[in-house]
Amino acid sequence: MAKGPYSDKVMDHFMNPRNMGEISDANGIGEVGNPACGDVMKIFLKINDDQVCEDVKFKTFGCGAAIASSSMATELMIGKKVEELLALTNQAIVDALDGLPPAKIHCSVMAEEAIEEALKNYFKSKGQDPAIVDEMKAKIKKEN
Amino acid sequence: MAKGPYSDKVMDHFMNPRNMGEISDANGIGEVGNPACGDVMKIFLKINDDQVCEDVKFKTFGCGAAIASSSMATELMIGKKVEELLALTNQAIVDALDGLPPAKIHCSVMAEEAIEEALKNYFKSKGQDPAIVDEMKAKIKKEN
Amino acid sequence: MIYLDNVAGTKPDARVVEKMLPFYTEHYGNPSAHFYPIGREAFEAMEAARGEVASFINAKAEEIVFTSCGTESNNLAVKGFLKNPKNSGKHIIISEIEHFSVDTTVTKLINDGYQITKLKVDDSGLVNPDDLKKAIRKDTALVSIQHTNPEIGTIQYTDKLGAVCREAGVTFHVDAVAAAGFSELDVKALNCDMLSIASQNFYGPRGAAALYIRDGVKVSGLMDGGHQERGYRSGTENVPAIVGMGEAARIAKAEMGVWVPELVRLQKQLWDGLGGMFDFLHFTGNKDRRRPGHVSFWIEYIEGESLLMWLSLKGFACASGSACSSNILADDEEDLAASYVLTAVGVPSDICAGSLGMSMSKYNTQDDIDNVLKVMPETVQRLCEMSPMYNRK
Amino acid sequence: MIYLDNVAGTKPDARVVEKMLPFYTEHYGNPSAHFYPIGREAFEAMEAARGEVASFINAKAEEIVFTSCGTESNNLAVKGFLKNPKNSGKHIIISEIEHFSVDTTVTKLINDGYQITKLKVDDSGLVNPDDLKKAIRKDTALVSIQHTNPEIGTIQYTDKLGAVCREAGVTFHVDAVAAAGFSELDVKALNCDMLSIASQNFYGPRGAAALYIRDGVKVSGLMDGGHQERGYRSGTENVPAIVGMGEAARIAKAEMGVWVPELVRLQKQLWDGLGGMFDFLHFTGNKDRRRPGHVSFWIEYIEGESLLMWLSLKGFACASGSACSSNILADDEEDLAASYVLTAVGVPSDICAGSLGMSMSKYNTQDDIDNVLKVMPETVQRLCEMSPMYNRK
Ligand SMILES: Cc1ncc(COP(=O)(O)O)c(C=O)c1O
Ligand SMILES: Cc1ncc(COP(=O)(O)O)c(C=O)c1O
Repeated sequence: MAKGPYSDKVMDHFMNPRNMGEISDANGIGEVGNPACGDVMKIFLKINDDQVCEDVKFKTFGCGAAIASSSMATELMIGKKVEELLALTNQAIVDALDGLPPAKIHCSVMAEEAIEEALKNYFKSKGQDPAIVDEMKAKIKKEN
Repeated sequence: MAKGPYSDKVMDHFMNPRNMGEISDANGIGEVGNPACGDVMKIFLKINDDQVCEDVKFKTFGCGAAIASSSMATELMIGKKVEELLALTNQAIVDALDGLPPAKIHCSVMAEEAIEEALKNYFKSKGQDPAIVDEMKAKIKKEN
Repeated sequence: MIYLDNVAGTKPDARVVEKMLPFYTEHYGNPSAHFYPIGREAFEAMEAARGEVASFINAKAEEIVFTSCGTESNNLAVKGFLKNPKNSGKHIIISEIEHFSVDTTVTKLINDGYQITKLKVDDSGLVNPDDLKKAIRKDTALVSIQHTNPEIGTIQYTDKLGAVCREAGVTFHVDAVAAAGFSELDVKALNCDMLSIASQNFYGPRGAAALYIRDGVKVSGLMDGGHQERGYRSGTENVPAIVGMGEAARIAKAEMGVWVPELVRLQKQLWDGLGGMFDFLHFTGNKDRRRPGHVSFWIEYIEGESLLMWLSLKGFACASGSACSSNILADDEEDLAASYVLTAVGVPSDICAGSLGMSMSKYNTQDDIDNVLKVMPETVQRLCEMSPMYNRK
Repeated sequence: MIYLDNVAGTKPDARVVEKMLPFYTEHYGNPSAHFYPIGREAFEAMEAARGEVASFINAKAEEIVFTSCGTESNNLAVKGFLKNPKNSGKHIIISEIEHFSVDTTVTKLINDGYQITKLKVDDSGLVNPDDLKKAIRKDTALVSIQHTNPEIGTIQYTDKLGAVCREAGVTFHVDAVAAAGFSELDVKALNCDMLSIASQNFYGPRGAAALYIRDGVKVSGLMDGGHQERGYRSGTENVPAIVGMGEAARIAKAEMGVWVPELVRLQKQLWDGLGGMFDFLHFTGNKDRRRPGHVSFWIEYIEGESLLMWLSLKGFACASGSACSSNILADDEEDLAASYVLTAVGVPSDICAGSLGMSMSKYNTQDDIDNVLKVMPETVQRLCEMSPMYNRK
């Protein structure tokens, strides 16, 4: 069978998505996208007291790349500290997936944005200013 | 073998031209066309005292249609009276050849013109005004 | 693999391939070379094919111009017609749901000073002939409306649209690329002046298509050169493909009466089966006036590409939107914009992201349809479970 | 039938046909359909072919656009380049002896305000690079000069012409349709920006051709539609023919080194044989810089078509003038005008009416040439006897 436009990794995550589902007691949920654009990505986080991502789940409405990006993102997230989550770029997701077609790069960007959104809500739920996420992101960017 | 653009009759006259050659004692010779246009047709007539075409020969430089038109014209001419020769239209030649491609109709016209030219020279050789040919032609046209 | 994307091209009939083969191996002559047998053979085979194609659509052989694809036929019909000095008028009418090869072509003509009216379609994809009548102006040069839409399967009232054009004295082009082999095409009954068909859509090979140009209609060639196809289309003729198209036309004319009713039967089964399965599956296009064997729909909560991919993994080849437009290799996501056809028929873009098309050919069987109907529930279920929107219900 | 009109198209290599066949019978998918195997297979085969064609002319795969014929490649190169908003300049330079698909295309552009310079050629058909240098103006947009002339066989100093264009910063298109498979084509060595080749001229099938567009050169598509070939050429791709072209390119690259020297050898024999036969036979084109296996000439007192017909009757397929232009089916005799190529190389039209071309392929043998040389004297003699001009000598 001839290979499709997606890498084997993408196909694997599309067919066998990791961490698909919801977390009923999530303490950070991020949703980005809208159906008119063809993608909605929702990420459920469970961050423990040590600021470590103990559990993560996703639900995605979207193309193969969107599903694989979400799935891969969750794999890269588990066990990571909040700062590390924020340091997770869309490029890291693309690389972990062995690449995405140019027209589908935006799916990985959505995954990065969903993580950001989920963390903002996590801080909010802790009573902190979600703007802290933007600051941390900016700092990480600067360091690189 | 697939048929070419020419009818079987044209091909027959191309391959086996009738009356090809010259008449050394011709009393009417007509030459029309020029090589730049791709055709030269020369007709040699021998008209006897009863004004009957006793012999006719041709030489032609030209395409298949030109050669076949000349050959067919000579066949139609032998034994005919001068008036009949002048009544011989290019259409009669085309019909006798079972048709010619539209772009090649001019070859049959050349044959008609060559006959006319030869007859003019015939009258000239008899000391008559060659304009008689034009008059006769005009008359024949009118009658039809 | 069960092939259900026949609107993107059908499998060539074995008789077509058999007929083509000698034109690669023996009769390889140039049909412009009239003076030796292998040239003349090629020419005569091409002219025989022209006759078959003409008879397939009830035209005369001289009214058929061979091109390389449906897109070229459509471009020739529109641009070639407008380019001809005999034709005037700066207004063009098309529908909202034309194929790219008409829509883009016409839209670009705005730069050359043309005004374009794109007729609305109803929610089943139909153009109302009265709307066409109202839209025709004094300076209308050309009306181009497709016969069958490849994405939603709807068949226009082409004959009526043609009658409106005739009455108004306006030239009418019909893009019948998605219709040939599936609907009877009679250029006289359709009242059309030009009509495009492409061989690969009715069991012929890729690489051959035709434009019917009614006797008297003036069209200028788009490709300049050796004056082949009486100047309508310069360039070495693709003889084997043209021969194949001729054979495909002959077969279609003779056998459509057998395969079309069967396609209608299978289509009804698929339609009814899917319709009874989920209440959040929405069919697109007109239920009655549609391409035989064509079923298209969208499913709430589910994005088109992922459904397409799952079906492919399970062994079904289907279409997401128009096959010609699934542009995953595009350089940027702009090119992945939502289908204008779906928008035109009023599919709500906030809950629909892509439709799915299943289009059968004469090679599809009862088993194929049974199998699709078997895998659909589990596939849809799986994607629903993954969808953040499904739970909300 | 001994086929000596290979400039009008070669017999496809058996390996080419074998490679194509499965794309009619099995891999009939639409290459735009990336999400199921038979679509993807078609796509990948097409891309592999692109790679072969690219490597054949020392280009990158992304620089190859597939079209349907050489004429389309030439039209795309000229009109598509000029149409692109990035390119300006209203002056075009070609030679006097371009193929119709360049000559007519460019000539028609006069109506759009372009000025055309047609460079003279010497009596062997060569363009002088210095003349090109002088002809280039500040507003020169494009230079298009063929590599090999199909009618008289002459091969230009393409690399030098290209160097002149490079130095002047002008885009250079090369019509190499009559060259591919017969001369080595290296787009870098030729200093060209665009280059046209057609599959049927190097043992590939009809229906596939290519335009090389150097990375960075801006060309707009001529056919609007589904954005295939990255927008350079919309329309369903002729996958089998493209696959065949790829295989033909692979074979040519690997095996030209074998067949070209043999063609040169046979050509020399034919040339010398004919030259020694009649003192009123005149060769056309350049003796040294010519297409391997190509011999062309005219004979005083003899008209081209009648010679062609006689040779055909004796079993030889040759060309009278350019194959693409032998237009016996034209509606009027205007279309049968004398070859502008012959006029350009100074053949006197008052004693020459048509030339004859014999162009060999790798399938021609020593026997073929011996046979031609055997029948020529009697054939020429026969026609001379019939000619009213011969006697005059
Ligand atoms: C209605 C319609 N028109 C035109 C085309 C374009 O034809 P082609 O793909 O042969 O260029 C298609 C393609 O499927 C089509 O469905
Ligand atoms: C030099 C040259 N250019 C262009 C063409 C046209 O190519 P095609 O016949 O594939 O359209 C030909 C045809 O033989 C040719 O010889």
